[in-house]
Amino acid sequence: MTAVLRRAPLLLPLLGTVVVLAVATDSFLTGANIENVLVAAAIVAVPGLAMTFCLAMGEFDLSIGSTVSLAGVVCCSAIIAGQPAPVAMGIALLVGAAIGLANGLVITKLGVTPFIATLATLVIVRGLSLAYSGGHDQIVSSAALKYLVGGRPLGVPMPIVLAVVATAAGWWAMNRTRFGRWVCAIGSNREAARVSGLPVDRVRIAVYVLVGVAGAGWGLLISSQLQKGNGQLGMGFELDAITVVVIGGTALLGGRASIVGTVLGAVLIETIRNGLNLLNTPPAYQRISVGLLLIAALAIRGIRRAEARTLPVPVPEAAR
Amino acid sequence: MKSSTSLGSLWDTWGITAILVLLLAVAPVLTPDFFSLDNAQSVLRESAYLGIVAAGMTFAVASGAFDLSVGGQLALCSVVSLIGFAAGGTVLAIVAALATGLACGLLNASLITRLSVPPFVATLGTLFVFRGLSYILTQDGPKTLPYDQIGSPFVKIGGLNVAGVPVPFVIMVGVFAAAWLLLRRTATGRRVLAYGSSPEAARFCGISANRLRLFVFALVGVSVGIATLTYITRVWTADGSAQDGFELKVIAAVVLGGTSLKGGKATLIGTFSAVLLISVLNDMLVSEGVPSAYQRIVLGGVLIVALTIDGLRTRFAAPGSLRRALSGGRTPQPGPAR
Amino acid sequence: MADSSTPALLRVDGLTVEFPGVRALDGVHFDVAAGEVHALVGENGAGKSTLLKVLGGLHQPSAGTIGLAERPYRPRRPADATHAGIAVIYQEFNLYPDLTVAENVFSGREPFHRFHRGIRYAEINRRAAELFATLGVRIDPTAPVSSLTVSEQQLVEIAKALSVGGRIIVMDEPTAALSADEVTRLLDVVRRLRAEGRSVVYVSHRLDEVFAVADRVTVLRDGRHVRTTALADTSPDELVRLMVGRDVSAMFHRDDVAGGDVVLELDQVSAGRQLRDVSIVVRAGEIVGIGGVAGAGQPELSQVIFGALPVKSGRMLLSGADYRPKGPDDAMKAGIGFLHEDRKAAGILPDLSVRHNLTVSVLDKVRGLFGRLLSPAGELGVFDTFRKRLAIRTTGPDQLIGQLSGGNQQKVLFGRALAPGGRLLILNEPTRGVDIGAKVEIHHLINEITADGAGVVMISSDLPELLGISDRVYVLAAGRIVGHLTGDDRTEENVMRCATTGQRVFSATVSG
Amino acid sequence: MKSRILVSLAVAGALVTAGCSDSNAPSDNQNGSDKVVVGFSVYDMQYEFFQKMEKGTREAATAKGWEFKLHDEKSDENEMVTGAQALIDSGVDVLIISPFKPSALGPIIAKAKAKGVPVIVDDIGGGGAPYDAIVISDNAGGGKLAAEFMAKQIAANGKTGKNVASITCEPSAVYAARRNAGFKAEIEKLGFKVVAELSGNSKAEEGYKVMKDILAKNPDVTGVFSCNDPMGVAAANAVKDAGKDPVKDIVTVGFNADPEAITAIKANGLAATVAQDPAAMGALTVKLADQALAKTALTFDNAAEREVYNPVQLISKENVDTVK
Repeated sequence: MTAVLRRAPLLLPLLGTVVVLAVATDSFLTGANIENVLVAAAIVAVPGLAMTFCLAMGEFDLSIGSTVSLAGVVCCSAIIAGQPAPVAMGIALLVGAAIGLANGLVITKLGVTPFIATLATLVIVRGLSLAYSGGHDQIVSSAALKYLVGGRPLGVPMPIVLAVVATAAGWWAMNRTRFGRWVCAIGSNREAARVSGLPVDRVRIAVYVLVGVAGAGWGLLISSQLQKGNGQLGMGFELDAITVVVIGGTALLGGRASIVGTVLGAVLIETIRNGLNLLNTPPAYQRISVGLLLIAALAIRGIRRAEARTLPVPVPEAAR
Repeated sequence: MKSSTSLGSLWDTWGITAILVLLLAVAPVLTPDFFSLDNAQSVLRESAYLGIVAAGMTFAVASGAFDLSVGGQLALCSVVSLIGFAAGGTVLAIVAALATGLACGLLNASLITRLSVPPFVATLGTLFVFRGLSYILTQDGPKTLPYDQIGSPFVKIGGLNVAGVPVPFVIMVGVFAAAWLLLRRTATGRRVLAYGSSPEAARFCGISANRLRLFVFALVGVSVGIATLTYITRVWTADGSAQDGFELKVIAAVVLGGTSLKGGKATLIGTFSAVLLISVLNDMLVSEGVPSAYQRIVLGGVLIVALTIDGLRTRFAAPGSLRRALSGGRTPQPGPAR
Repeated sequence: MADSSTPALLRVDGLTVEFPGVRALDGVHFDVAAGEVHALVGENGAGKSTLLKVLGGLHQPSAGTIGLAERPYRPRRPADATHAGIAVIYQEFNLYPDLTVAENVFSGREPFHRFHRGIRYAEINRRAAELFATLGVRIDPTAPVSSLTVSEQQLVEIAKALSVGGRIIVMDEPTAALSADEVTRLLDVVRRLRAEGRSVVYVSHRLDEVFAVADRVTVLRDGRHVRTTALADTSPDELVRLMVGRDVSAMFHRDDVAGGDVVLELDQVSAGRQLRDVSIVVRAGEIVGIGGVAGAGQPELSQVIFGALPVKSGRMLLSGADYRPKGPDDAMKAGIGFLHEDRKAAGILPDLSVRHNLTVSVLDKVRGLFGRLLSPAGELGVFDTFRKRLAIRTTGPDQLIGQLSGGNQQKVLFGRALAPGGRLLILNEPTRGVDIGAKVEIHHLINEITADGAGVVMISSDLPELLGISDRVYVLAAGRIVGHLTGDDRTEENVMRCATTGQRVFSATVSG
Repeated sequence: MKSRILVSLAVAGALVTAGCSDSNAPSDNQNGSDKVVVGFSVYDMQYEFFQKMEKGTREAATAKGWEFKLHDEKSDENEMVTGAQALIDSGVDVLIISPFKPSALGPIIAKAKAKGVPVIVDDIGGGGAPYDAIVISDNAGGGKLAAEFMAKQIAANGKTGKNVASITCEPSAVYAARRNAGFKAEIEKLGFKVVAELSGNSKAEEGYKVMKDILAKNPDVTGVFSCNDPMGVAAANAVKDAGKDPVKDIVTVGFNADPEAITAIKANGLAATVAQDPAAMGALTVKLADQALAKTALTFDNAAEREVYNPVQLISKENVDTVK
C-alpha cells in the first residue's frame, strides 16, 4: 500500500475527496455521476498526457487552447463544406500537427524560448481561428463526430476508451521506448543530450507536434460535445492542461514524468469541480479551491523534499 | 561610464528601442494623425499600468522566476481600492491599493519561501485565489467609481495631464526611474541579478534566497498596487474578471524588452520601450481599423520576430555563450546529492 | 606498447581551428597508436579541449586532416565520432541524472523490440553489468545516476565509451573531482583498457598520473604542438617547462610564517549528515590544510564555518568570542571569505561583469554619498585594488567573468573572498582546473594573505599541494577528524593512512 | 547609463512634443465638415450578436449619409476606454457604444461631455453614468418570457416535476444576471423550484459540463434556462447526450437567438430562445443619435434611467420560421 502511495501520491487526496463528497452529497456516488466525472477527466487527460511529455522535457506549450479552437473550426467547417466527418477530423488533426511543427521549428531553429514562442502562437492561432470562422459558429450535425463523445463501444463511453488507450500508449512511450527516454534525457540534461548525439531538435519538434495533435484531438472532443466550432472555444485551456500535469507530479524542471499522475491529476481536478457543482458552490469559490489545490499539491511535495536533504543543495528554479 | 561594448550587448539594451524608433518613424506615414496630441497622449496613458507592473516583473524575471498572479492582483487591488474609495475617499483608495498589492506579494513570497512551492505553481495558484476573492467581493456587481465623484482628486489621476503629459505616464516614468536606481545602484538590485545569474553561487556570496525572493515578490505586488492607481482611475470599474490574461501580457513585454527568462540579465530600458512598442503598435492597428482577429496575428508575429532576432544572436554567438544559452538542463551534481 | 614503427591508429596533421578572433589550434599534429595510452598536457587555453572537441565532432577544423586507421575521418556531429569508434568523455559529464545507469550507458543506442518498440531493458541491464565487471567495479545498472558518487558517474561515462565499442577513448581531466583512492582505481581501469588493446587519450593537469599511466605524452602550448615524447625519455620538471615555456621553480612554496593568535576554533562541532565532533584550531597567519578522501565531509566542514550549514551541536569561536553565523552573510560581516570547490556552478556569477563579481561580497561597503546607493567609483576602486594585487588579466571592469580563463576567474573569486576583510579564508580546492602558471600565482597569493595576518583553511584533494602549502594538516574520514599532522609528519603516506583506514595519527606538537 | 535613460525618455517625449506642434484638434468638429461622423464602439466582434448589431448600426448610419467609424473593444475594459476616448478625440459628432463593462462608461462619458459629444449606449447596461440614452433589451422581461414558456411546455410535455435549473454567465455580467433574476422570479411564481443555479462563465464548453453535473445531481429536472445561447445549445447537447430530449423531456431555453439557437430550434435541438434584435437595436441607436444631434427631446420608456426598450420575443418551434 505504501509503495502504491509513493508511486501515486495523489491517490490519498483523491480518496479523501471522494469520501467527503460521498458523505456530503447523495448524488456523487451514482453511476451516472461517476461516469460524468470520468468522461470529463478523460477529455482533459488526453491533452494532459501530451503535455506531460512537454514538461518532462522541461518546456511548456501555451498554445494548446488556441489549437483546440482552430481544430474545431477547421473540422466543422470542413464537414459543412461537405467533407465526410472522418476526413474533416483528419484535416483538423493535421492542422494541430502543423501548429505543433510551427512551434517546434520556431523553438529549435530560431532559438525562441518555448514560453514566448508558444505564447505568440497562442495569440496568432486564436487570431487564425477567428479569421477563418469569420467570427461565426460553424454548426454541424454529425453522428460520426458525435461518436467521439457519445459512442459506447462495449458500453464504455468513448472518451474513457480514448483516455485509457492514450494512457497505456503514453505510459509505454514514456517509460519503455527510446522516444520517452530521450524526452526525459533532454529534460534531465539538455547539453549532454546534444553532445552525446541524441537527435535533440527532432525529439523536441516531435513533442510539440504531439501536443499539437493532442490539442486538436481535444478540440474535436469539445466540438463533438457541442456540435460546433468557433473562435471562442478553448480559452484558458493551456493552464488546465498544465495544471493536471503539475498536480500529477511531473517535475516542472523536466527529467521525470508521471503518466499515471497526470491521469490521477485530471480525475482529482474534475472530481473537485463536479463536487463543488453538486454542492451548488458559487464560481468564485471554485476558482479559489483550484488555486489552493495547486499550491497544496506542490507545497506537500516541497516540504517532503526539504526534509529529505540535510546538506543544503540548491533548489533549482522552477521557472527556468 | 566606459564599457566593453559589443554588438550583442548593444542589442540587449537597445534592440527593442531601435525597433520602437523605427516604428515611430513610419507611424505618421501609416497613420496620419498618429502624432496628434490626443492620440499621443492616449498611447502614453493607456499603457502606463502595463508598464508599471512590467517594471516590477523585470525584477522577478531577473531573479529567474516570474509572477503569474499579477492579473489576479490587479483585479483584487482594484476592487479593494474602489471599496476604499467608497469608504474613505482618495487617501483610503490609494492606501488600500498599495496595501493590497503588498499583501498579495507577501503571500506569494511566503508560499515560495516557507512552503517551497515553485514560483510558477505558487503564483498560478494565487492567480485563481486572487481572482476568486475579487469575485466574492463583487458578488453584488462590479465596484465602480461613481460619476458624481468626477471632481475627486483620485478620479482625476487617470485623465489628468501635466504640461501635456498624461499623469499615468508620468507615474510610469517615475516608477521606471526608481526601478532603474534600485536595480543598478543598490545592493539589493545587484543581489537580484547575482541570484538570477547563479542561485548557488549567490548563496555563497551571503545572499539569502528567501529574503531576496520575499523582496522580489513583494516588489511585484507593490508595483501592481501602484499600477492599480493609474488603471482604476482610467476604467473606473473592477471585478474578478478585470484584465483577464494580464500576466502573459506583462511577461511578454518584459521578455520582448530583452530581459532573459533564465535570470541574471535585465534591462529596464528594454522593458520600457517594449511596453511603448506594444502600445504604439496596438494604437496603429486599431486606428487603421484592422479587424481584431488580424490584430492578434500581427502582435503575435511581432513577438516571434523580435525574439527570433534575439534567439539567433545567442545561438550564433561565441561557443562559450552557446553552451550557456542551451544550459536548460543540469549537469549531474557531484556527490550523493539526493 | 607504442612503437614508432607501428602505423598510427589515429593521425592528426596540420589541424587548425579558428573561432571569431581566436585561433584555438594552429597546425597541430598528433597521433595515437593502437593499444597506447597517450597523454595530452598543456596549460588551460593550450588547445587540449578544442582538439578533443574536434575528435568528438563538436567543432569543425578550418584546416588540417585527421586519419583513422588510414582512412580520412571528418566528424560533423557527435554521432559520427561514435560510429567511428571514438568515445570522448568530457570533463563535464554528459549524463542524465534522472535516468538509470543502464539507460545512460546505452542512451541513443538502446536496443528495442521491433514490434512494440519497447527498449530491451533486460538486455541493457545485463550488458551494463558486464561492462562494469570488465572495469572491475560494481554499480547497479538500474540505479538512477543522481544517486551515484562522482567517481561512479565517471565510470558510467567510461562504460558508455566501451559500449559503443570505442577503439579510442578520450578522457578530459578524468580525475579532477576524484579522491586519491578513486584516482588509483581509475588508473587501473585505464591500464585494463590498454590491456584489451584499446587506445586512450588521457588529458590531465596532474603529471604524477601521466607518469603513472601513459606511454607517450604530447605537450601543447598556445594552440601549437610543442613536443611528443615517450614518458621514459622525460621528467616532470621538463614537462612543466615545456608546458609553461619557462622554468617554474619551487612548485610548492611556503613562506615561513609564525603562527599568531587563534582566529577560529571549532569545539566538538557536528553538522550535516556526517560531520561529527570536529575540533580544529586556526591561527592568524597560518595555513591549515584539510585532507581526506572525497566525501569525507570536507564541504560540510567548510560550509559550517561559513554559516552555510547549521551547527547541530558543539560551538565555534572566532577570536575567542562566540561565533554563531545564521548564514554566509554573518560570516562575511565577520571578515570571513569563502571559495567554493565548484567554480562554475557555485562560484562565478556568469551574467555579471568582473567588477560586479568582485564587489558582490562587499556591497554594503561600497555605498556612495546618499548612503543607500552603490557608488560606481567605490566599486571601481575595489576592482582596481584587486586587479593589481591579484594580477587579474581582464580587458576591463565590465568584461563578463565567463570570458576569462579559469585561472583568472579563480583570482576574481579570491578577490571576492578577500574583500570582506581577510580575517579568515576558507579555500575549497583553490587550484582545481587552473593551469600550472596560475597555480603558482595562487600559491603565492595564499602565502601573501597569511603574511598579512589572515588565517587560511585550505581543502584540497591534490595531496602534493595540500602538503606543500599547509603548515598543519587535519585529516577527515567519515566526518570525523582522524589525523592532525605537523612538521615532518606531513607525508602523503600519513594522510592516506588516516584517510583510508581511519587509523588515528596525531602529531605530538599539537598545541592549544 | 544615465544618458541611456534620458534617450529612452526622449523617445517617449517625442510622442508628446511631436504631437504638440500640430495639435489643432478641434474640440467641436461639427463645423469641420457637413458630414456627420458617428463613432461606434462595439463589445467584441468575435460574437455574432455584435456582428449583427454593428451591421444594423452601420447600415442605419450610412443610410443617413453619415460617416461611420468602428472600434472593437475586444472584451477588454482598458481597450474599451482607450478606444472609445480615441473615437471622441478623432472628432466624432456622436458616440454609440455597446460597453464591455457598463461600469467603465464613466470616463468615456466624462470625455464626451467635455467635448459636447452625445453618447447613446447600446444594450448591456448604463453603469449609472450620465449617457444621453440607452437602448436596452428587456432582459428581465426576457427571463420572464422564458419562464412562462418553460412552464407551458413542461405542462404540454405531460411532466409533473417541479424542479428546474438555470445556468448563469460569469458573475460580472450584469445584463445576464437580470435575465436570470427575471426567469427565477417568474418560474417560482409559477410553482417551480430552481434546484441548481450554476455558472458556465458564458462559455459553451462549461455550459455543457455544468449541465452534465446538473443531470447527475437532479435527473428529475424538467427544464433548464441558460443566460446565453452558446451555453443553452451546449446544455441541450448535454441533455441529448444523456439520452433525453431538450424539448420533450427537459425543456431547454436559451437567450439571444444566435444562429446556432435558431438552427437548433428548427431541428428540435433546443426548445426556445429569447430573441433580441441587435440589428434593430443598432438602427434605433442611430435614430436616437440623430435626435440628440438635432437637440430634440428624446422620448424614453423609462425616463429615470433614460432607457428606450427594444422588445424581446420568445422564439420557439412555432415561430422560428419567421426569424430571418
